[in-house]
Amino acid sequence: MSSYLLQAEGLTIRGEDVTIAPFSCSLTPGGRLTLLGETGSGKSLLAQAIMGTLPKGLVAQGQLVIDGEAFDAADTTSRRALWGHRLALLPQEPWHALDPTMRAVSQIAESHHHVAGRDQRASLQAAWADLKELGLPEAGDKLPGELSGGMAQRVAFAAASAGGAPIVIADEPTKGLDAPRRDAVVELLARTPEAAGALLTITHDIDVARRLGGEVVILRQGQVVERGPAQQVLTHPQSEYGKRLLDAEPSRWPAPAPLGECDMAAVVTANGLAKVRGGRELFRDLSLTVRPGEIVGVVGPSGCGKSTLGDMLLGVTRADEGEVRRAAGHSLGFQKLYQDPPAAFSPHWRLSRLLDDLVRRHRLNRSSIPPLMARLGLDENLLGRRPGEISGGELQRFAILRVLLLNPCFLFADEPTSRLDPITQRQTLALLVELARERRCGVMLVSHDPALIERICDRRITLGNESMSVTKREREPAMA
Amino acid sequence: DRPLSVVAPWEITGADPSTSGYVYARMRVAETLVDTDAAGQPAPGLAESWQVSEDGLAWRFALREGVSFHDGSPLTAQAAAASLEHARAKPGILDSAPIAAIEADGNEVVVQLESPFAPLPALLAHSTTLILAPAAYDDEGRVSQVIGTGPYRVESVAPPQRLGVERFDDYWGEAPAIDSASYLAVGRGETRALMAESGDADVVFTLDPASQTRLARNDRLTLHAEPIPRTIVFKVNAAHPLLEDERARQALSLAIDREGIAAGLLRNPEAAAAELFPASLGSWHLGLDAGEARDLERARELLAELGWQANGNGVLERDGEAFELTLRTFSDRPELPLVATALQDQWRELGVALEVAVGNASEIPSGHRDGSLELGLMARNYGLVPDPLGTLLDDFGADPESMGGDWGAMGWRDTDLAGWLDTLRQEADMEARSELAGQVARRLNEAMPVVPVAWYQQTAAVNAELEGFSIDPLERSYRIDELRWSE
Amino acid sequence: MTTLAMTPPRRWALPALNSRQQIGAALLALLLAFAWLVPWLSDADPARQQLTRILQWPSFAEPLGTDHLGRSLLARLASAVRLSLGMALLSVASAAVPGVLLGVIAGWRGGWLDRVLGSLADACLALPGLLLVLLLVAIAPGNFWALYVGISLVLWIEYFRVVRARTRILVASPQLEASRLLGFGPLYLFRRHLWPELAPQVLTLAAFGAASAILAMAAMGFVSVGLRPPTAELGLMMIELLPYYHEAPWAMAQPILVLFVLVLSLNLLAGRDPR
Amino acid sequence: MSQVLASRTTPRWTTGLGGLLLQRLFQAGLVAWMVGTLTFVLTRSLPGDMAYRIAAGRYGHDMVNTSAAEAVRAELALDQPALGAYFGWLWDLLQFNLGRSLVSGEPVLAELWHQLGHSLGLATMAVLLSLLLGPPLGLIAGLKPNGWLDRVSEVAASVLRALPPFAVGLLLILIFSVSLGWLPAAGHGRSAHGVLPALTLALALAAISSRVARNAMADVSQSAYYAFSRTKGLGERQSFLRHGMRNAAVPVIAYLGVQFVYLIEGVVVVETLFAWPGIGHALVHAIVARDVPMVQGTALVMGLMFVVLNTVVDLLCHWLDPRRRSA
Ligand SMILES: Nc1ncnc2c1ncn2[C@@H]1O[C@H](COP(=O)(O)OP(=O)(O)OP(=O)(O)O)[C@@H](O)[C@H]1O
Ligand SMILES: Nc1ncnc2c1ncn2[C@@H]1O[C@H](COP(=O)(O)OP(=O)(O)OP(=O)(O)O)[C@@H](O)[C@H]1O
Ligand SMILES: [Mg+2]
Ligand SMILES: [Mg+2]
Repeated sequence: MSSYLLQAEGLTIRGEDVTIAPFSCSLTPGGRLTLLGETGSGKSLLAQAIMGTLPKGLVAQGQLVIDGEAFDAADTTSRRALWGHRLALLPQEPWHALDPTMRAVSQIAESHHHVAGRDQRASLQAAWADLKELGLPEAGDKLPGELSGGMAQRVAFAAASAGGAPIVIADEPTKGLDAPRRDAVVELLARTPEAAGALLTITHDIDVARRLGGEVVILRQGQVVERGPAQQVLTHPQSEYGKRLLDAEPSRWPAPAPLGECDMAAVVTANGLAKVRGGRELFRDLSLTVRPGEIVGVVGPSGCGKSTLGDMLLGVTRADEGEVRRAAGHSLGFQKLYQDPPAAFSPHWRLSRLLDDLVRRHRLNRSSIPPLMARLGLDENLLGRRPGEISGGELQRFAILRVLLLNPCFLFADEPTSRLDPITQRQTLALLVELARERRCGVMLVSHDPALIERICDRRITLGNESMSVTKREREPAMA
Repeated sequence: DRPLSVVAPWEITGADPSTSGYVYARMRVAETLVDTDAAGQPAPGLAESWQVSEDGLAWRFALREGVSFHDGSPLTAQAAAASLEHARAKPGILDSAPIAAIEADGNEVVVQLESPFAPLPALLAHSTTLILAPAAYDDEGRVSQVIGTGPYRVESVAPPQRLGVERFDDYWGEAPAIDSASYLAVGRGETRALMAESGDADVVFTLDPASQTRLARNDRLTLHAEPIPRTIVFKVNAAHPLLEDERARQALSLAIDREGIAAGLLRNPEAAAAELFPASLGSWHLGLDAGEARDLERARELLAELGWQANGNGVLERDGEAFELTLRTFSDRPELPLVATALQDQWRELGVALEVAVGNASEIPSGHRDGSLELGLMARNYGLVPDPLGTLLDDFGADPESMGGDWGAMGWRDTDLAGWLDTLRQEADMEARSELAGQVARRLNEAMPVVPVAWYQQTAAVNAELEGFSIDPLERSYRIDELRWSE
Repeated sequence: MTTLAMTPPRRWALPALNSRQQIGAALLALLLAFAWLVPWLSDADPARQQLTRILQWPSFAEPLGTDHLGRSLLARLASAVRLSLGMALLSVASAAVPGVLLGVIAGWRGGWLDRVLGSLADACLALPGLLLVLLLVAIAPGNFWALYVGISLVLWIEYFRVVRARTRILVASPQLEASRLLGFGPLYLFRRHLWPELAPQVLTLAAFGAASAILAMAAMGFVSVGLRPPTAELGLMMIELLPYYHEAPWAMAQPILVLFVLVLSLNLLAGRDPR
Repeated sequence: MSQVLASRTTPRWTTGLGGLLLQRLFQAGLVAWMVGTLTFVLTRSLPGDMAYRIAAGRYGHDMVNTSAAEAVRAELALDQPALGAYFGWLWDLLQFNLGRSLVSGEPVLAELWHQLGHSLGLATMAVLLSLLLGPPLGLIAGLKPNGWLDRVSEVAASVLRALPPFAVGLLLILIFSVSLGWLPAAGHGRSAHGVLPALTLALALAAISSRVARNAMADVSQSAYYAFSRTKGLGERQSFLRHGMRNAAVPVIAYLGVQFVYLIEGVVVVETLFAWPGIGHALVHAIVARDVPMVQGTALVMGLMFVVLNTVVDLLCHWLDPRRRSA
């Protein structure tokens, strides 16, 4: 038994209408365990239960052995001493996890200094080295509020892993990262088991699971539906859900119905946009149009200004130069899905209250809500909770529900499905495409998954990389 | 040579005797031409003797020999006259005397009057007439520092609260035993009492009634109390339609529970005052009993005679007009608002609705001037100088054409009384004077242009290790030069 | 299936109180009950004096004892609570409402408006509050209104500053942006986004603000300003009874105790359970 | 609908440190003018005869009468038109001349100098003491909202806030002077004299600042970044020092600037109770005696003190919260 670095026996989590069934796992030095599964199936809660950081109202039960020491899962305080030194957790919401008043590099350096015990100078050097390794040399001097989603993700990763803990739990470490960055992070994650540590990863990216190897567990509605070596589970899943999960990888999606001929006026037109942020020029002389019903994909490395572009189109952020024209007559027609869903909600109110507010404000038809919720796979129970009390994926779908109720004519979807499992992702995007077509809503979709963009977008805009160049490529040339 | 620390409520406004002379006089820094004796009668001070001319128009004050100021300069008639001239230029006690000129003549200071004024020496005992050295005045005639002739000299002064003095070795009189002393102005009675208890102060003046019993039980302190010629009175606007009739004023007076106020509020049953002048003022005192001065029934009758009838709310009414009055008072003396509150309730029983307005002391004279004052509650000092006549002349004898004295009668005049006062002003014969004094007191007590409520007493808590302490009933001096530390 | 989502929550339902708030509400209710029931149950006159029965220890006839003029402390305290509570709440409201409003406006609009309002607040802050209060009292002597208004003229800045600083950060947050895009107006944004974040600080300030107003009255009384016998007011009662702190400490303790209960109950009411 | 978005730049001087100082300097001037004008207008519109008031202030209530008032009126030329007096004051102010006190006849500046020194000493000591007492307690209480320390400190803060300053001062004198004999009861001159008045003020200040700190800390301690700093492995102490204090300090310090409102109210009481010759005490006397130059001077000095103080507070916040710098 003591040869295990991390072992959980009959770990259960209970709370008000939440039950995560007994979960067991054992990780030897060098072991890797990857949790896949439906959003809201309890992956994050399991990670938190192991750490001992479950939110109020939820309790864990079961036995844990961490690095040879036995713990009672219900006793949350006993594991504190392990944090950072032997047990590291990369939280799911990096933007929230960073101190808003401290520069990125200091947040990493302090881990080196106080956890790993390096001296001040060495810590700072190590922090800069980490940033460079993660492709963020310019982010060190920024405050979290000035980082893009993917940048924050990596900074948090560096800060969490600087202590050199042998057991690492990473909750969706690669969401919001483009392929090269994702691979780099996977490589970094893999170093832990290589150095005889143990790695527990939660991800929706089957590719990541495949690369990491080791054992894979597929969860659904708080139950383990399948587990086994990655090789086997990810190629020949036994369970029906596992099969569906693999089938739902974007690369296997069928292409959507093509956008028919369309001669309606553009919903958004931008001309000669330029923007400088944090001393860096993001784009110059950028022009684009989005037509009703059209789905435009935006790709580009993390931090290249995708979110910024969307904000400029919506009029939330000013452009330094250039102009944006939005179709008239749709005061509520311009909507946004946030990259970081918790940030877009007031944490103080129940979802039912927020939904009700919206219905009242715009005199919406209540009867349209339940079918839409069903299509988004949202359970009614969730409405009784506050935004902080549901999973990231659930909240994102709730955000989609909110937006769709308003019948937008232009939707800027900033990585709307990066927190969703492939099946839900596919359903959700299919729904989005369908509605876009049906309601003639132009969608600008940001994603890091080229395959996904490839599948569902009518057109793709690639934003530049470090060279600051802006390229624009039309996939389907025939668009009047 | 342990320093002495004196604490009292009064703040130091500056260096000028007209504003802060009392502090310098009490701390024995500066002296006046005339002093007082144990009985409170004028006695030689810096002037060894004085004489008045036959016509009563010229007073000659012969100065004491061998007196020097703290700066070493000798006391001359010139210096004394200059000091008095300076005092006369400022508002102060000398305003009440008809002074024509003050001159130096050899070793004598000569005061020329326009009309005879018997109580002049008494005025020259007041602290606004302190004699200061010529060097005390700057070019513009401001007092820049206090250079007096007293047994103590100023060592440090930090207005508004602190004054430090040390012994002046060339003092003409007996040298004091204590080397140095400090004066601290502490406004709150509670703090003063606590300072006495904690030993931070050796002599604490003016104790609040509530702490006196507590301090009396303290072994390390001795408590002293002395009646002083200061009286809590309220003046009445006798021209006011409700108060015109003598009977209305008498009714108000009869409704006052003086003994209750004295025992309950002032914690001194002796303080109940049925007349204006306390026993220390000799022939001015009539010896009336405060208990008999209360008669609620009689008060009701008097008002009924005047046509006042109680309405539904218990308030008196006449021709649809309610008996409503406003009493102005001030809080410089903390007991005044309390007494006002007591009066309010006692008159309410009579059916008089009284509004109490606590404000600034100056609102009484200014209300008197503009006629808006109805009732004013105050503490009147009839012993500002050894002879109350000066004050009375101001209060009741002032020329009848104006409305009366700022702190005295308002809208009231009595030719007899004015005549008596005028006689007193010129009369020097003691017998006749005391006869007249009694007459004045009696008349005032009947007509009630000013109604007495209670008498004051000066109190002090003194460190038990101090010997030789006594209270000056005229509050001219703290007598610190007579104090000694016991062995 | 449309049960949960579609039963619209009642709009102005009483806010659910947590246990702390319940205690606070109970205390406040107790205080109010005391103030309004006493004149019902006892006919003691708060101004009636009995100079022979001063500073008497509580007894059956006088449940709270008598004061330095022999007046019933029970009657006086009840009447003081009625006056002070109303005035204190009034002054808190007249400070908090403009303070919060202007703070939100300044933090929200930013730019020149923010600078102008900020300068105004700083300048008001720099005007010695005491001076304003003293002058107002001198202009309208014996008028409690003037005093309390003067006090709230000084206190609004507190709210303004706290609210402005917080609003400035919140306004830039995605949660507000999201709701704005969804078509909600400023009122909604304030109610759902700003207020929950601002409330703990604002309510804490308000709870103390009520005490500040009453204590400012006491402070004025201490320097003998604003007295108007025989009105019973909590702050003035404290100062009236101060000289008798040694003889009758229980008498002076009474208005202080009442104020303490008031502060504590408001504080408890202000406190929210952590999320 | 079309919308043209043009770039907008703000002039440099309105931002950054230099801008802040410049703005404050301008504000100081504004405050000086406002305070002076307002006090002038208000004191002029006060009911009652000024000459009588001044005479009462000068000569005491035994000696104030009409002739004293008339003498004062003549001496001070109180009959001159208000506008002239106002511009005279303004002109003098431009030359840093605050005039002479109507009561004592001393130059206002000299009197203020004496009093301000005492008040500043007292206030500084009080603020330092309150900083030692209030915020630390609040921060620790905020770490565990609703913990026992939080409850106890809440009740303690309510008690302290409900106690009028004179009651606190009295209690302190009773304990430390009368019973223990450690410190002098009242007076001034030695530094020991300042301890009790400063403590009296500090307790009331600490009551509120502890709650403000507690609220700020409770917010921080429940935030995801605070949780992350702990799971990172910083430990309670380091998390508290590096992330808790830092983030909670901003609202606390911002509040400190405002808190001085309470200080002023307390100062009057405390100065009177402890016989401390301070500016609050002087202001009350000046207003009572209608000593207009003194009122104006005192108010002016107090106002400028606030400006300085707020500048310091702003600078501190600036330094603590880098978001403000870039915003
Ligand atoms: N604080 C909470 N209180 C009550 N229920 C919660 C709370 N947090 C999460 N839940 C519920 O627990 C379930 C599991 O949540 P969890 O966050 O573990 O999901 P997940 O598997 O990580 O999903 P995702 O992939 O979307 O992040 C969800 O149904 C969620 O609604
Ligand atoms: N408020 C801000 N102030 C200054 N710089 C900012 C701010 N927000 C973002 N930036 C910078 O602007 C650049 C673009 O950010 P943006 O969020 O648009 O990137 P993105 O393409 O959406 O990246 P990601 O895929 O990681 O979300 C980044 O370099 C970021 O550091
Ligand atoms: Mg999750
Ligand atoms: Mg982005």
